[in-house]
Amino acid sequence: MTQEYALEIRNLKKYFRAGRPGWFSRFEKYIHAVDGVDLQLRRGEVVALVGESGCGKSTLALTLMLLEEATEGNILFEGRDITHISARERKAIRQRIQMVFQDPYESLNPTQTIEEIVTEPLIVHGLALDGNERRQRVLRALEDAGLKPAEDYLHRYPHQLSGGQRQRVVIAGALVLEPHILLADEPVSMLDVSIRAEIINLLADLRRTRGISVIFITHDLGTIGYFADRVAVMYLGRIVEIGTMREVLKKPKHPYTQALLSVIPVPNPRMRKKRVILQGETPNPIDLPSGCRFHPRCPMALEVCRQSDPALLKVTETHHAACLLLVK
Amino acid sequence: MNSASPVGLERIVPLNRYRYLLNKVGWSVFTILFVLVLNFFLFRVLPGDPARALTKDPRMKEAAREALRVRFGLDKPVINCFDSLTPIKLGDCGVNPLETQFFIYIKNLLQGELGISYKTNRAVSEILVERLWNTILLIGAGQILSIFVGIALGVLAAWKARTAIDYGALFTGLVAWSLPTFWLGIIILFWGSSHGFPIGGKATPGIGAYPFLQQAGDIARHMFLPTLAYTIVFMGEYLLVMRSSLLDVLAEDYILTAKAKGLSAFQILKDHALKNAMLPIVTIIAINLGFTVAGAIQIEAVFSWPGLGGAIFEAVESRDYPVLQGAFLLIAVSVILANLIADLTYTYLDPRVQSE
Amino acid sequence: MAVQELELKPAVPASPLTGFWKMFRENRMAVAGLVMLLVIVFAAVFADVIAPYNPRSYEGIQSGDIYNPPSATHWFGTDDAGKDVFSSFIFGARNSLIVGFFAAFISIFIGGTFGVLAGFYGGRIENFLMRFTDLMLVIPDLPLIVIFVALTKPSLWNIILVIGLLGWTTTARIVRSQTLAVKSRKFVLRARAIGAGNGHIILHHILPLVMPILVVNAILVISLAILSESTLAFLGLSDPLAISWGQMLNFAFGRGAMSVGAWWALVAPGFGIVWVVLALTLLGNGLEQVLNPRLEAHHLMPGRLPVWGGEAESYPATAVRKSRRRKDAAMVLDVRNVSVAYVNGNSQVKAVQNVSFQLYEGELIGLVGESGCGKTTLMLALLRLLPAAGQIVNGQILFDGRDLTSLSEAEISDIRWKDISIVFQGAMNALNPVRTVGDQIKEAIVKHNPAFPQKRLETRVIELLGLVGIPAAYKDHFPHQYSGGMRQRAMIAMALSCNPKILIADEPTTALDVMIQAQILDLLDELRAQLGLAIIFVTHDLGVVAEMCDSVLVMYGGVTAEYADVDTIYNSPRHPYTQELLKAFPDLSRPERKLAFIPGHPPKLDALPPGCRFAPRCSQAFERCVSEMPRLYELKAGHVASCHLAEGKSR
Amino acid sequence: MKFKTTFVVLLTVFALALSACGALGGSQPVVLRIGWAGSPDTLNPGAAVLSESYTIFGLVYDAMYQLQLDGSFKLNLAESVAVSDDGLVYTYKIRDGVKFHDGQPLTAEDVVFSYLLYQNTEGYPWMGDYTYYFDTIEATENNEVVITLSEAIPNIDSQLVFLYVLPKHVWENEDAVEFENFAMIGSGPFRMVEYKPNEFVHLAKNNDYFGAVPKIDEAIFQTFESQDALVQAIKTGQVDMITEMPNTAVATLQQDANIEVVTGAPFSPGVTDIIFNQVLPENCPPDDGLCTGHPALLDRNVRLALAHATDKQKIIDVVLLGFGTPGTALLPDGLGIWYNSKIQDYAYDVARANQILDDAGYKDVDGDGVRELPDGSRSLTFRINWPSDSIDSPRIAELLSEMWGQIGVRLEAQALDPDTLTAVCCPAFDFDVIIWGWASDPDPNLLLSVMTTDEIPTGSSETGYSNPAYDELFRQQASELDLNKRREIVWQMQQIAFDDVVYIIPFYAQNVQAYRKDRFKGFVLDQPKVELSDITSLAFVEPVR
Repeated sequence: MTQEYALEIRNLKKYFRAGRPGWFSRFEKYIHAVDGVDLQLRRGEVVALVGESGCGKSTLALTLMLLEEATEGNILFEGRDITHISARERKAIRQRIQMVFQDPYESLNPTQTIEEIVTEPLIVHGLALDGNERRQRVLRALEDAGLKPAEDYLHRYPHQLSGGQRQRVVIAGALVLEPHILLADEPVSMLDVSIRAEIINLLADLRRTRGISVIFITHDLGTIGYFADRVAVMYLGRIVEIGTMREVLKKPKHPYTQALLSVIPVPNPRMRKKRVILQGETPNPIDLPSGCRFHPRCPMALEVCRQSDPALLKVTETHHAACLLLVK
Repeated sequence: MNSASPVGLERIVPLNRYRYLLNKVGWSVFTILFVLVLNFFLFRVLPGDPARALTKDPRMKEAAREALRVRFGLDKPVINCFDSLTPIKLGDCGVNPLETQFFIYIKNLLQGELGISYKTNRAVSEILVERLWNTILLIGAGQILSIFVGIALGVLAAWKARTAIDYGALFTGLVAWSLPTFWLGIIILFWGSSHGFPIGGKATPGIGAYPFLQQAGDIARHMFLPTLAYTIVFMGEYLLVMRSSLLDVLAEDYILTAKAKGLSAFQILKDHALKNAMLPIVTIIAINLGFTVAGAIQIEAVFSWPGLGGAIFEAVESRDYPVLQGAFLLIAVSVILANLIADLTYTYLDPRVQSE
Repeated sequence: MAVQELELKPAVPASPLTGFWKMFRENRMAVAGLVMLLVIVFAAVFADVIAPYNPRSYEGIQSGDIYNPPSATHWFGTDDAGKDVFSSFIFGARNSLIVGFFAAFISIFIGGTFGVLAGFYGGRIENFLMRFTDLMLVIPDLPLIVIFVALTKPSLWNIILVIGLLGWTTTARIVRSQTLAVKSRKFVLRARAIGAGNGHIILHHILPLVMPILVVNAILVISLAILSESTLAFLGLSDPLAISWGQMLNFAFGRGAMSVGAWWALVAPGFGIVWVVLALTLLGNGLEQVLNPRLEAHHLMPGRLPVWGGEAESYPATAVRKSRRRKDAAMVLDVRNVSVAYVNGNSQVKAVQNVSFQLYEGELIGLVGESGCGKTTLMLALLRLLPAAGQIVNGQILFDGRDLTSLSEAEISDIRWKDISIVFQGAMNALNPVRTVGDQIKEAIVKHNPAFPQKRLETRVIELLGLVGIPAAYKDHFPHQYSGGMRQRAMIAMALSCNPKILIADEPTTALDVMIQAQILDLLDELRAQLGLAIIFVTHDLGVVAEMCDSVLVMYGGVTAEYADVDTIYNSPRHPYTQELLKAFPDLSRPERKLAFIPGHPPKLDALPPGCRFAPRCSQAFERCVSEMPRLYELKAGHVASCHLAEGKSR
Repeated sequence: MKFKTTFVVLLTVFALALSACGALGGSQPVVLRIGWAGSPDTLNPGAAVLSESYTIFGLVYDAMYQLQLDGSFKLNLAESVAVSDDGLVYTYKIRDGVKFHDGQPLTAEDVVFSYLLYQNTEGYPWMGDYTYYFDTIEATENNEVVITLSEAIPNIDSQLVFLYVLPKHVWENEDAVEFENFAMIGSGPFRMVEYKPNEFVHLAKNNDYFGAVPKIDEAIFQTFESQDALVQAIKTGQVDMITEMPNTAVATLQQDANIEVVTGAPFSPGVTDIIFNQVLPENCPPDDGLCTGHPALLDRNVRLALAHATDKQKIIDVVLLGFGTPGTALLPDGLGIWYNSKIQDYAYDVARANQILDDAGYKDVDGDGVRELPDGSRSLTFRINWPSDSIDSPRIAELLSEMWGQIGVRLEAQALDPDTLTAVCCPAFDFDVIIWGWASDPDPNLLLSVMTTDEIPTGSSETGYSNPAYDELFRQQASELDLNKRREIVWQMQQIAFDDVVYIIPFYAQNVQAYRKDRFKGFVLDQPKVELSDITSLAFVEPVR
């Protein structure tokens, strides 16, 4: 337990093949879903991963969950390289890294009871074989996830629960394995506004009480505001800006981050502000733009941006951004 | 490890349209080749000796038996052993491959020959071609009618969903679907024959000498009962599929959009619902058409219609394997082609179809 | 569809199984099929007891007994060998059912295995299995069967084997696509994420969800097998000594029943086949509806005509907003006390109750509420586009001096799109996928202006697309070739095609990325300014509303919670729901603020609380809130709220 | 709406077509429409197997002899015949002035050409048998045909009766086996107008025929796939005559005032037989024989008991509705003089049958209702098979199961594909009991041969029966030139086979045919056999005026 990082990602790449070379096409094409990501997650830290759809954030999550095999680069879990490990080891690692999905309506098997759902991970991993102990762990996980009294929920089916409750069940299913890392992929975007905070607060509590590290994936910076320690903004498979929450929200350096922040509505008609609206959409990740990936949409693009692909540049010790404007 | 890309990414990767078509055509060609080979070996498994059925008769002398074998090419080895395939031995070694039944079969196929009927001593291709036109006539009329009636009723049922019209059409469709074809044929045959319709055949024998209009009328009279039976049988399926397909389409949001645009119910049906709802039907029609090149065996048998189905029925009864073999090939190829056509039509009807 | 699903969802059953039985009992098709099937199964099982004669015995039969018509001693007459048709019919049921069930079992087993393996593993395995299935599909059955029979013996079990071995292709395809669908669901991914292996996932997650469709398919395959058996018997390929309905028909047909006029010998077994096949088909189709409930309603079913319920809620004088952009703007829409109910048999679900608001030229009103609060229903009601079960039960919708609720279908059709157009949520489904976007725009123009010059049409379409920032080249593209954001813009272009006075935008940006969302909002705002359009903007996103709306109507549980100009709503909200909703909304200008949330969840429309709809979640609720529904109180000009706390403060 | 228009057009065409077909009457030629359930397999007389083909051949071609309805032969193409004293040389004087349908004369040359063609074409299934004894065949200038035989035979007429005379000028240019012969140039009373396989055969009378020219102008044989349809067709008047029908329909048709139902012995006699596998181990064919027959069937007592336990009349009543006679010998009663009418059939007597088995030591030891072999090793459970294309056989099998069950014999019944049945039957002898049948030649030689020892390995013997006495008699009858003496031998052979219970012959089925008596008359009905479609009737049929 001397490792500083719960998870360390080094130059991670994940490409998907887009059509095989065959009789009719000579060249292989790849979707550059994740294209060189470096990230460190400290123990008990919450990192928000922000980006529009197609930026590769979901693929990154699946790769971190070892549900997709990395094309290049390394994933280190508590200092150990787990990028290419055997199926058996992978199973062991999965106890430690758990995931919460976007859609609580979809991520629970409708034919299972809540008890079955939360018990399943224990069965899969052959943990807590004693029936009583198993039940205790399930009850504890449910209560930790805020479903109290847990007994009331055991024999219900997912469709009998509200969206928020379902998301809590999903979290309980993850907690029962006592993970070190939780990957939350848009966990609240399908929920009603009035209850979103319920789930976010729960995650915050878990981080505090259990010391779980959280990677919180979202397309909406607004949702995670206060909760994240650090924010990483992704664009086309890369992290374009990373820093502490305050740094990124208050002093965004990358034009993309700035634009993203500007369009987040402020719930106060007296504070209507000038928005930077980027035209067009994220290009497809097969044929990447030359130079800086963002330059075709960048309101501040320079000639040099066409040629040169910037790496993350240091702004402060904790704040980095990949923009050539910073070079000057 | 699961190599599928995450949901949502697939859409970004459109397969070239031509590549899609070429893929389909290539697969069809492969299937046809497979069927060719299967067709050959399947019928070699059989005790397929034309002399066999006659063998018990003392009038059949050994020389005649042997002559028949030679005539049907059964004296040759089935297939040689392909040296390159060792250690798999397909057949006898040391045989001239060009002298094997397999190569002769392939060679004949390339020349459009399908062998000789055991029973009638005629070229199978000749028999099949002769019968094919009659089948196309009957099946064509039957399919067109059943498609129109089935689809029209299906549309009506879906449009008037949950009304007496719908329930009536649905029940009609279900009953029509449940009827055993030959049984319906028999019932219709005896109903029709007591109402002045001809009992069997394609035309009154000897009608060939009469003027065209009379001939056409005669054929139409003969066609009426089998077409009726055929229409009822297939109508049920079209009705049910159309109804359910259209119900799905009509519940789609774009129908609501069309309604919000102020279009009338008729306009919506015509311009927005029908084409979309036809998509699943196209496949069914194509497959049906493919299989019906085989002729509606039961209907042709009941109504003595001299089509392919009738030929198959007779071949089944008299175990005329070369005819069955030819029919097998013809049906399979037409089904494959029909499927191909369905796929191609699909790309035309549904712009979304691009990748598998 | 989205609307109907949200608001027509049946009451949540206690468990999947009881729910199943409840729905099964209510499905007339399934029940009829089951009863029909049970009758025959009963007869088959107790054939020995029921049948008056032994169908194999020729005892006492003479040539005069052949083909005797139905009589007291022989209910269904006698057959070609003088035997009792009724007895053979009963025993025939047994063999026909045996063939059906066992053949179907084989088919289902093979097809199910193939389908699940192909669907689940994908890749090479899928390729191989499905190609094999395709091959099997094109191979004609009959010659295969003839060969099989020639090689074996025409016995009942061989027939079962043949039918079973040839009948699995459809099952494989259906199961594969169902497996694919199940596999792509998130809970399978979740199971993987917890470390479950393939076997575990197939067993615990795929099979339970594939099973229903497999059962439905099995029932249909049984009926097909019974039909096949009868056909094979008719062709003389079955076992003549196994008494089945097909075999009875074979004897009757082969031994002259019809020429004798012995219809009973043909009708009885034929009727048996039709009966069982129909029973199974009904049961199968019914089960499918039960297991996979589909709305038996669609958009072309005649809607219910509006009725005047007479319960005119006292609604204070017209709200006047001070932040109207143009003081001289005229009112274009006056919605008064509109109530909408979903009628299902005798039960009524009140989706919207007594909602009123006004819309002025160039005004943008935000309609805010969480899922199921009735906001979409209200919008559909404005254009009389409610699904068949929906009905306006109260109120008036005044537009241009006319009450939209009293117009005929033809009259309202003229107003739709030309005067009031609507942009739905989820533009993917709102555009017809098989027609080009340009075509769909033209259609609307021509519908409302048949005289529109043909030559100008193209230009107009390009102009409209240009207005929303879509290049002209895209006009001949299909919706699927558009991205999500472009589709939504195309919808807006289409909505503008007839220069409407009012545009209803129903959650136009939900499910879109923030940047795209911003683009669309920007566009709407611009259009309003340019064209003087009045916009009703439906959303659950308070931030969006604050950014651009003039006035806001907050709905909760089908009623107006609060209605005021935008500044009032945000800076001095009076309804606790509005207040708490605002607190739950993240504000990046104050990122450190801990978000609040409202415990519980919004009420279901079919289970509304008796008093204030918000009372169960309200932190300020008191006794009266639970028992009495608050009326709308006018707090100041143009500000109303339905909260008992507002009572004293109202004017 | 494009499809609407198409639909309307389609309906219109359909309606037009329907209305266009008025009556096809007028001053039309006299057409006799004949319905049948078959169709010729080929019009090539050498290659044909099916009786339908021979029916057409008989109308379109001439042969040296014509078979009469009483079973006798009449010279046809020949005016006279002279036989040498040793019985080896036959000299036929061919009629003068006989013409083929294409106007060419038919001469002895054509006859010789035809006979040689039949003899020398190995691909003809039956012809090798009919020309087996021909040594030389020559034509003389005198329009005579001289046939020299390799040995004297008593039945030259039945050998020649199916050797139809073909026009040399047509056939000499054709491949003997592959020639389809659709134009069918013959010399017979009818000429071919049009032939559509499996649809119809359209014939017209030959006005130049040397014999009686038919009174009808045309005869059309139309094929129906089912016998039921045939009955319906004659009821509704779409055909004037049907050559076959289900026996069940007889009563119904008899009630129709316009229809005459005719029954009698069939022209080409057939027999249904119950075959017992009685091949002895020493006779088992060395190459093909499996010889798995039940040992009990080798015991005459068992077969005798089965014969006594078989209620033939009931089978005839149930299966044939009475239109048949109980059978005794393999030769059917339709063979006329050759049929031994003196044989006294085994009485249906279950008690006696049981007694026979009891006496022979077949007791039901284990009390399950089925007897066992005397040594108790096996029960009397027999396999019984029949060709799956027969609709009557399963009924017979059911009846036998019940009847034989009364004497403690159990049957395992199983229909078999005809090819499979041939494969298990002979010469494999891989069966116990088979229900099958024969179609007979007019000469008894063919059916008598199937019980000879010589035919066991060839596959013609179905029973494996072997009796030297019988074999010897067979040889005698084959060369006995005196008709009466030969008949005596043939009768004796039938008696032997009957006594040994080689087969059980359940019945000889009658031919059941019908015609419209309101339209046609003149059918020959007063003969021992009935065949309305034979030239013997069709030459005299005339319309009712």
